Amino acid sequence: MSAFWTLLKRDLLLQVREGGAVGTALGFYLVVVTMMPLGLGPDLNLLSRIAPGVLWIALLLSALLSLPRIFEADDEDGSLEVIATGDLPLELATAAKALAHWISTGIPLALLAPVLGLLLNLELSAYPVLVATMLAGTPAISFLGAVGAALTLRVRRGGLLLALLVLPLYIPTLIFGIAAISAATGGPSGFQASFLILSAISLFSLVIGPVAAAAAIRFQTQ
Amino acid sequence: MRLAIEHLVVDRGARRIVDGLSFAVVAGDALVLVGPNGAGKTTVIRTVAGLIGAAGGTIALEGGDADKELPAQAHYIGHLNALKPSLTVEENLRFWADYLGAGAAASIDEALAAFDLEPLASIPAGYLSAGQKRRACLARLIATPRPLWLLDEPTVSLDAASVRLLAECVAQHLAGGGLVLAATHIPLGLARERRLELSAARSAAA
Amino acid sequence: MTKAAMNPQQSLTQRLANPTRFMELSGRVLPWLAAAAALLIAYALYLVFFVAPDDYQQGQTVKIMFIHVPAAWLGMLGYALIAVSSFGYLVFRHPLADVSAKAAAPLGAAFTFLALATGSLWGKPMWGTYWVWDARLTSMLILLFLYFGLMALRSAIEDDALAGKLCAVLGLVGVSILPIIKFSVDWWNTLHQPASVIRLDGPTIHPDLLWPLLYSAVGFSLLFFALHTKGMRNEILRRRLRSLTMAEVDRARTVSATAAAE
Amino acid sequence: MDLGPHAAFIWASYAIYSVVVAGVIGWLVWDGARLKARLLELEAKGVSRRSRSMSAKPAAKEES
Repeated sequence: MSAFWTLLKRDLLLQVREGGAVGTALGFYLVVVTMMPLGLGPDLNLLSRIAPGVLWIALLLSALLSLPRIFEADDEDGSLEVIATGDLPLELATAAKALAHWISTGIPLALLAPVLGLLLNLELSAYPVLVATMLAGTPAISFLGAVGAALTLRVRRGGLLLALLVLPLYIPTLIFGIAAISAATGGPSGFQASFLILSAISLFSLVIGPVAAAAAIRFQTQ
Repeated sequence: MRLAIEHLVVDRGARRIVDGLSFAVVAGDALVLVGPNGAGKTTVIRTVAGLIGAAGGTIALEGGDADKELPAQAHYIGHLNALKPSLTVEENLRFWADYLGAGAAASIDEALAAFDLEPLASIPAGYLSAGQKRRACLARLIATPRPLWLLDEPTVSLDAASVRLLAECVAQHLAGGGLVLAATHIPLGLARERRLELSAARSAAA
Repeated sequence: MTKAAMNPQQSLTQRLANPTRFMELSGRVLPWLAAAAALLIAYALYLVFFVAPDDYQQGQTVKIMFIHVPAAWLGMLGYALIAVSSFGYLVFRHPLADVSAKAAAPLGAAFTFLALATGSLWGKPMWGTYWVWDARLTSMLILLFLYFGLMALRSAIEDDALAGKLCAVLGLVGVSILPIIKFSVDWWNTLHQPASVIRLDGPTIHPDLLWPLLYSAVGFSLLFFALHTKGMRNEILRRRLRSLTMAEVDRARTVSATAAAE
Repeated sequence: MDLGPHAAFIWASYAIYSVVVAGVIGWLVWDGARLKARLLELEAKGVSRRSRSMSAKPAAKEES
């Protein structure tokens, strides 16, 4: 298991050293959310009603931008092949890299969400719920995204294809993520049920994501 | 310890690259695969490293650690250096030692010394020249002890002095009972070195 | 229900292990399959337009149901077929399974599209709008996206063997998430829409409407299998053609090498 | 035949259906004929399946 933490630590260190990727995702998140009032008009009632949806959809798009980087750099410089000759099963190696993506991108995006909520006049009472649901939901984005990143690893200009493959898989996360926040602001559903289902979806992708990503990588290094 | 390869068959897409290849490498022995481009040298090495699935035949490391897969007992040096430009030479080396060694005592200093990398230890790998990068990549061999070395064109972009450093390391590895399977155009100048000729005709005719 | 229908197909594929045998047998079966499909569909259409009564609630528009429901069923069957084929390809490494998965994708996508198109045309007179975010329609739309993803991935990768394996991975990931997507869309739908949505095919269906629907469903299913068989045959021919072309290239190279040696 | 006030929708449904199904059938038949013709062309040139299996076995796709 120490190899798992070694790989996780290295990926996080690389994120810190190389920077850029996280900053770009955060900047993109900010810009997309800003575009919404400009497109829909500054009606604060309307904005506060659609805020959960806008925040989640913009978060998905921002995370999508950073997905190719999960495996791309390691594939280009040959690291991925050496990683494959380690004691650590490739399934755990892909899990470590997806986890690094969640820590370096998912968490910052989730923490930025309440700040952007201010721009959309989201009710103050919803803020803790907003952060909690996003923290519970974003692992699914990283781990399912890792599958898409692995599948399009060797596809030239695979970014658009990656979006096409991965966005439909994000629909359950989107639906329950928004439902959980709406519940907290007096929406029609119970918060607890949505939140638990959201967590279950994340756990499910935690299992299926690394396995499928490892299979896809194995096929491509051959 | 003995690396035994029997009747190895490897397909790449619709083509059969290796057809019924058998050879063995014993402890203290180096086997150098030679042959023209496309003869399958890289394919053989990558197959032994577990990066390519064989269509037939067996690959076994007799007398190795029974608990570990063969690739986990081998160092694979491919065409790419597997270095992160933003990490220093030492950080790169330490990562691979920790990742590949998984608990084994890593000898980073020794590895840096073996390839004359001490002056470069704290410099990010991105600043290095091609030859220096190759040396930093090869230092992985020393940092984590593994019995089988799989070297695919290890001397690429190395100058004569660096090739001698590599030859010394290989000689020392062999003296310690290690095994080396290499593909190279440049002779490593080893005392005990067997050569196996892979020809394009051989795999096509078979 | 889907699974039960799949099993005969799978065992059939296993028995036809050899592509050459598959070509022989499918060549013999295909004309009969196509003829049976044509007859059944023709008979179903006759029943629909000249025999079946109007629905007391939906009037003549119920005639759309007879093609809409089979299309929706075949759209889902197509993905089930891809899932089973993907599993067969990854686990048993059977090349025909990949051929089957590849041939099923455009067919499934076509029928899913037809289900959406006819559903939309049925919805206009019924709901007063071409599109409602009904749970069924939404799920079918997402299914169509999954088909698009599979086809786009396959066409983006040049190496056919690799494309097959990666599509199999995507197919299995898709089928494992599909129930969750379905569940979440249903849940979302009940959350946002009151229960007053008209159910298209409730249990209240008149028996005189049921028989034409059954003929139509069986007829179009046979058509689907005929098209799938034809698609598989084409794919086998395509692969044969490619290996022959490669053999020609190889031979040309050997000839020139011998000439150079002499 | 009187299809009531919504005849246009019924006809449109059946029309789209016919076009798509006919399109799929047509494409499959055309594709099959094209492939068969090219295979025959190659075989006429003397490239047989045996000559191929000597130099390269086609990834177990054809015969396994």
